[in-house]
Amino acid sequence: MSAIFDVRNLKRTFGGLAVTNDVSLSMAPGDRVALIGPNGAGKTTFVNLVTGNLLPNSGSVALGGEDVTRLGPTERVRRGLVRSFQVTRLFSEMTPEEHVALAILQREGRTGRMFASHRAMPDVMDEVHALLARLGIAHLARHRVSEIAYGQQRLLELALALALKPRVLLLDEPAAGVPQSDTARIEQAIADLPADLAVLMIEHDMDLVFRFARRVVVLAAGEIIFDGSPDAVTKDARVRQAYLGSYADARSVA
Amino acid sequence: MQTVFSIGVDALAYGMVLFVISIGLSVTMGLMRVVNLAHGAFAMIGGYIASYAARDLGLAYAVAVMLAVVGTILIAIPVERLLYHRIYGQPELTQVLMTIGITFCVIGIANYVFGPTLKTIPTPDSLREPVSLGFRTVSAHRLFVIACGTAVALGLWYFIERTAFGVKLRASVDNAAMAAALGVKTEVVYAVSFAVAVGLAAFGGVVGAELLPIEPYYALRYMVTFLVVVSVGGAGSIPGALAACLLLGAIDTTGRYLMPEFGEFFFYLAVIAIVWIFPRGLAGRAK
Amino acid sequence: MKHVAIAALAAVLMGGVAHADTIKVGVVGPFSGPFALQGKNFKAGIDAYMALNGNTVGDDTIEVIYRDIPTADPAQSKALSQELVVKEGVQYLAGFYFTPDAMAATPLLEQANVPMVVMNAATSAIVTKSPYVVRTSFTTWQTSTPIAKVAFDGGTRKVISVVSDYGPGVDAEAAFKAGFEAAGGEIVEAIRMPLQTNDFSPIMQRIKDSGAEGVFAFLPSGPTTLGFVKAFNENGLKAGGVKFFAPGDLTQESDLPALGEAALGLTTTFHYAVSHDSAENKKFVEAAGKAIGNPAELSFPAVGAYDGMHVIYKMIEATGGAQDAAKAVEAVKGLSWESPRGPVTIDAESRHITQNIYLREVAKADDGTYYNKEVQTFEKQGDPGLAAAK
Amino acid sequence: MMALTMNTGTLSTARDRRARLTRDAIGVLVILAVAVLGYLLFPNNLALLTRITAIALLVLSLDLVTGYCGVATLGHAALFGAGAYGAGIAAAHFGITDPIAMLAVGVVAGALAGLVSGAVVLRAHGLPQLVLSIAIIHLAHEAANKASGWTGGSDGLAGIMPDAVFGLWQFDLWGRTAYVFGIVLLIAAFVVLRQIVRSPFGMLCRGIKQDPLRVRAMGASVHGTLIRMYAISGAVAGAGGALNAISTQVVGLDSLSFTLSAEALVMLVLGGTGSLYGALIGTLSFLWFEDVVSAANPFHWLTIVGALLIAVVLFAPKGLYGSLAALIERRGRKGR
Repeated sequence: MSAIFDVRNLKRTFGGLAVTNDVSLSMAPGDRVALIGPNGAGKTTFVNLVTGNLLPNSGSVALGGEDVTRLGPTERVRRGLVRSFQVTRLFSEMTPEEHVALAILQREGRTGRMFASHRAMPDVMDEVHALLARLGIAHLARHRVSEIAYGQQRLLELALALALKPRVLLLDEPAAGVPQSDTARIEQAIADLPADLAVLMIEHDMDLVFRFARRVVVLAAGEIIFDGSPDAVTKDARVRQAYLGSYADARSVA
Repeated sequence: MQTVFSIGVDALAYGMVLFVISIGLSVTMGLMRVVNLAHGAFAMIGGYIASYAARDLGLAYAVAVMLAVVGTILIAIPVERLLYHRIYGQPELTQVLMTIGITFCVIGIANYVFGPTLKTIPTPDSLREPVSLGFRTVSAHRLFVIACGTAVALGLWYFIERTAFGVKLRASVDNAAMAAALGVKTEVVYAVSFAVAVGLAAFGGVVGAELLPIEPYYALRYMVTFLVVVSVGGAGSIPGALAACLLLGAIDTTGRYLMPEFGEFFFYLAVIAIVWIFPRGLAGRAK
Repeated sequence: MKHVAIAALAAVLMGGVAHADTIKVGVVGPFSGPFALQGKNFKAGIDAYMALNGNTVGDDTIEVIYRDIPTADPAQSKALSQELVVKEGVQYLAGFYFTPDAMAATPLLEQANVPMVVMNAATSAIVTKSPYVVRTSFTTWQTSTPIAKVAFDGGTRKVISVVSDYGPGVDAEAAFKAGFEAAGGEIVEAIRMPLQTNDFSPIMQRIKDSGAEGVFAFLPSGPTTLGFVKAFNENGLKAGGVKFFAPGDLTQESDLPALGEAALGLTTTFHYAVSHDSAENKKFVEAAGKAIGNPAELSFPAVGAYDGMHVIYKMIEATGGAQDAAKAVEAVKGLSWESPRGPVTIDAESRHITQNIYLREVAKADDGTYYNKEVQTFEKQGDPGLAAAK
Repeated sequence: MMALTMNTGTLSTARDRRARLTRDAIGVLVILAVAVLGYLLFPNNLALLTRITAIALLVLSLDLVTGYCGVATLGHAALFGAGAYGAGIAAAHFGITDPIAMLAVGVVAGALAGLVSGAVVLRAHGLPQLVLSIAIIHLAHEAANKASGWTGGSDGLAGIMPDAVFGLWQFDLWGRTAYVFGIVLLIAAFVVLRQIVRSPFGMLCRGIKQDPLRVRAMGASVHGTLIRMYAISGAVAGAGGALNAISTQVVGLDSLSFTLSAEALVMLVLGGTGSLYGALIGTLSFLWFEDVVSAANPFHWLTIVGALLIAVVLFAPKGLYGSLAALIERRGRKGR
């Protein structure tokens, strides 16, 4: 199958220090890839380069065969590259229903409409409720986000990403900060992601990585040092070196 | 050529006056994160005290300046405890509302107590003499203001960057909760910073009074100017404020010399241009 | 409440009731804000007149109602004037410090059957806006024209004009230019500065560079005047022999204590000096000084207001308290009286005040205070501004 | 399962719509009731009430960018002044004296001014943004002062003589026509704005106010959205300016002043940002209070207004309406 997401030789330096160095990564629809790496490996920079919040010094990013290296974040989202945030970024004064409706309307290019409430659009409302129900937070549809629990906010974050109908989804530590009791729900939601979606998960929690990923990519000191199956990763000498060595080498670059 | 030098001297002097008056505001806005529109009101209170001390009581200029600074701080302490205390960390618009309210009250009270006329602060003869610079004469007072500006800039820089208190202040600004956990009494730090800012306002009000004369409407008349130079410089940055004052002073002075008819345009177009290029101010820090 | 309102409305509609018990005068002026001092002078002038002449005319009691407009705001002026006429039922509108405020209210006069007595606003054209406008102050043209003659007669041939860039400033520039060029002098340059100018040093440099022998200046009274005069001294222009000419707004008495020594020797022409030597003025200064509280705050708007009240009293006398704007205005056309500033007449045609304009010099009194010393009189000056506009 | 959700979705849509319409109708009725009450209680003060109406449009317009989009501005009077001068110049120089046409000119001029100032102001955030807006209002003020041939400069633009509305109702001394004209305009603006703030577009704006980065991550353009809101805001402010020009028949430089901008912001914060009712209540209470205290004591009223502002911050930190709404919500929850 052809690559839906194709990063080639991405490089970005800060003051002479290469934080992302010659990184290449390709995904096909339906891929489940986990990106791991010790602290300061350059994961955040990589995400920012991919989403378009940072421009690379060299290299390219392609989505579905189209080169998007020079496009801004919003353009990439419109082409199907969607991310979730490590720390929830939600509109605290708005309800889950409004969040998801906004994402759906944005996907359909209807957010410019000024004279109809989303509640008067049955097609949108149906999709909103279906999506919220799928993630098990339909009962909270009309509560303010500031009033709902963090675990449920993470689910909403996921709903928001799904509402945009992505082709490639970047999940930045989807279960970070969620109490143990709620992680099962989130994991279930991740397991239920559409089969044809290419998912790249950035994660620390190795248990989660092993349950989710069919392929693991290890980033260390700005370079990809491993790209292979979950079984092979723990046995790889360079990976072991990178993780254990990171305690000796305290360079802070991310 | 002589004209260029001459304009240069005027620009420097004007920029320094702006700096001396505005730097206190930079402290409140940048370090304490309070949009203090009442800054001019405190400068004005300082001016009134100095005027009363020097003109009506006949005290020496230096004494009058000291009294103004101390008196203004004394007046400001209860205001800080009762009012400012409530708006630390509040949304900016709430702070605007509160500090405009305070400004209105101060104007009203000044008008009632001192009357609406201009108040001068008699300067000692030594500051009134014109001083010859070779190519032109300039009033000694202008040189005095330039010296004051330099002293304030250095002193404040030392205070914030080199003293133990400065460390506590910067820690409290960056992360109040963390600083408190480390044993910094943030309440005290804020109160002291506020006193410093108010004292600087009063000091600026007094030494700048030759250019910006003291009258009840002072508090609002120059509010915009103060706000503009501080924001252009990047709130909280002493070098930024200094650069902004000198730059805007130079643009303003040159503009008013070359095309006085469009003086206002020069100044504000320059402001837009600077902010356009430096959207966080000249020395702006990332939020 | 509603009945009273309707009655008042009816009264206005029917052209007023003869022998009303109370006749209300609505005064609009800057009583707070940056020009509060000038508004305070309005009140002092009015209070002084009523203290000296009583608060009754015939059987009628006069009541003054004040409304505040801190800075020029024509829309607010019109709203307040309308409110005064319709709600408070005033028979006379008076005050008006700023030209736009006066202009904005003129369209009301005919419909409301109310005369307007302008106590300050100094643009010539106001009196042409409505036949019911009478002015007891001055116009910028009126006070700025004689100084051109003074400058030329004093031997100055090249003058640079420096004015604030707003209506009165432009008027002053035009008046001086007309007078000075007619006499044979030359305006080497005409600069208009923004109203918001804090540092005048660059302007002084311009004056120096222009090679003019004298400078004609006009700025609104208050902090800018102080800055301008100080800069004039500090930049060595005064010492360098550059002559200074201005209408008297610049050296208004309430600014003199602040100007102090810097103003010493400045020559201005104006219609009124607090120091004017006459019995009428002594009486006025005493009463107005008492009314204002601090006599040092007294300046020209007070005399405009004082004479304005005189005109209003005469109008009430003529109409017997009935609301009849046409009759009231007719009655004061050509009216002459001895004002604190000297002999004055309401010109029958323009309804503007004809008065003496004095050349004054700032001098130091024996007690160390500064005052405008009248040194020359230009008698019976009309308003050249109206003629110039035609 | 799917059918069920769809069913409830459609049902709730219909119910929501009714509830919304009812709430809007109540809002309009309240404004109307206050307007009629004002007319009956102060029949001799309609000029003031009309002025309040015009300023209310300015404050509503400010609420759109500040309350709904989080843009800090102290230069919003530029939009109001553009409308006022637009309508005034159309009448005084081009003979367009039909009030509806003048209003249209004002709306267009305001929207254009909104586009221009939006393009500049949105360049920065926070304090620098505030400063850009201050620069804009001062430049606009100076430009109007300079172009005295068109604007009358500091003397004000006079000679605006609007025709009767629809050829039927003349603008009279008591200001009845102007008042009714203003109230109709205000209600129309209110109804339209209620639609807009609730629409997907309005929701997007609220999202931008809370987290622009998140909005970008959803693929929406922050800048483009805000510019559009600025244009709408300009149209509303322009309508207010035009109303002012029509009702007072004069336009002064004050309508392009920093003071008016700052006052509008004070009124908005006083009432409570982010709600159209807050804007209306803020305007009404501030101007009414100012009128009462300045009439009671024209010399020292500023102190009392200052004290009021301080008191509001201390006792109603979310603004008059915002705090009231919060109180009612708390009560409601306790009751439940």
